[in-house]
Amino acid sequence: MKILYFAWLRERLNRASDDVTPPADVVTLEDLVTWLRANDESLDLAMANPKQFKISKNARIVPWNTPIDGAEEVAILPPMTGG
Amino acid sequence: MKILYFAWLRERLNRASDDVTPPADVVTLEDLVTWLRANDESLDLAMANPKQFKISKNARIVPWNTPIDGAEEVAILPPMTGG
Amino acid sequence: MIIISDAPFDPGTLLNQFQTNHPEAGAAVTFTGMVRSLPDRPITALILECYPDLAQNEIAAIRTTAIARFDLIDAAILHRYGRLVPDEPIMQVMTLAPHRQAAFDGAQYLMDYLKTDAPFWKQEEAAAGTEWVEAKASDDTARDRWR
Amino acid sequence: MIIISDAPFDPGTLLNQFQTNHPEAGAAVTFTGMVRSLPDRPITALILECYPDLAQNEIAAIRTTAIARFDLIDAAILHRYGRLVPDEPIMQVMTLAPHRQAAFDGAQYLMDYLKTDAPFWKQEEAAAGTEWVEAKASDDTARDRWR
Repeated sequence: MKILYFAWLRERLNRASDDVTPPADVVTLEDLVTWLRANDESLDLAMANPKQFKISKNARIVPWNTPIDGAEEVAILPPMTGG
Repeated sequence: MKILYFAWLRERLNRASDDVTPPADVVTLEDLVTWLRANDESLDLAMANPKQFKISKNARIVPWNTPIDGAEEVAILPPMTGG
Repeated sequence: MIIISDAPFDPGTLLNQFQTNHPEAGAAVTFTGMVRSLPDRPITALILECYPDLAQNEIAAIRTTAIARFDLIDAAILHRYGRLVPDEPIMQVMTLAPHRQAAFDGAQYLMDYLKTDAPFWKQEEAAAGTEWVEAKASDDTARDRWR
Repeated sequence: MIIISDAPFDPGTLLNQFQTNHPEAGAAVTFTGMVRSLPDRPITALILECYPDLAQNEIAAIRTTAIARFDLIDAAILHRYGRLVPDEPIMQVMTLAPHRQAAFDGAQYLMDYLKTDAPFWKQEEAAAGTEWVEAKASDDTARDRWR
């Protein structure tokens, strides 16, 4: 599964993406982020205020409790500033 | 003094303007319209619902109780439908 | 800029002229009004009557108030009169502001006041004849929300 | 029409293409967002990062909802990414409706949702360096008024 990082999150991590294979007990996107943070101190620090992020699955924004369900691409999205 | 009529009021009266010299006791624009209506049955009928009209003095919309005070051009304005 | 004219205008050209060279502006809102003709009630033209001197004065006053009230960087109004055919632009209002809400509010304010206080009168020309467009009470309501 | 692109665009040309050939439309509202640079805090550029696949999908969803909610005849959104200099247009939203209030409401709705739900991130480039623009709580408030 591909994890994408954008904007200042990408800069803080010094990379735009990861390829990961989460264990079977990681069921929802929220579980996935918890698992990613447990394995990566910089991500854990950068996401100290997790409520501000949105999450997308296969290029659609979805609720955090959405099942991963074979997602190919998950993105962690800092607050957006377009428009 | 020139009195201008617009839109359906102009059509009903079959003219776009009048030149009038009101008597001295005609002080405000409201007095002026009362005097004009008293002297013109078609205008009186057309203005049966006077509240719907606006009035202008020297090309500025003003309240009905504005003194005539040597106005050169007064216009009686049916409800506007621009924009 | 205020233009009261019987000549056609190009909405896009007007917009581009209006919004260039203002690096302090972050937002521009443009309203364009067009001649409608519906399939079940087609018209051949819209004929607009105008009192040009009064239009110029009232629109200038509305514009000055809108600029002060919403801190606009600029505002422009163009309104046509004469005979216009379906799909032709009738008028355009444009506002320029630092941020979007002021630009939107300023444009709506200008439109709401123009509808009730700018001396234009529309006549619809159809196969059956020509009829004056009636003023809408909802236009007074829209204007009164700014009081 | 939805365009997500790093190419410059011409606001007026876009407006003219959008509003032609719709005789049932009486009102068009256009919002244009531009790169600001203030005298007391000048920037040399605005750099926009984007997640294009997500932008396309989310903007399409917002557009469909806006058309249904406000009975719009059409709606179009163009958003740029990449490096833009002061005064350049960043994005444009256009709505077409029978009457003015729906066109205004539709454009404001689209803008409010784009601000919070479209995956773009701005960076200001100035003499002192480059900084990410912070999201504004007021943008969430503006969006939430439509709920």
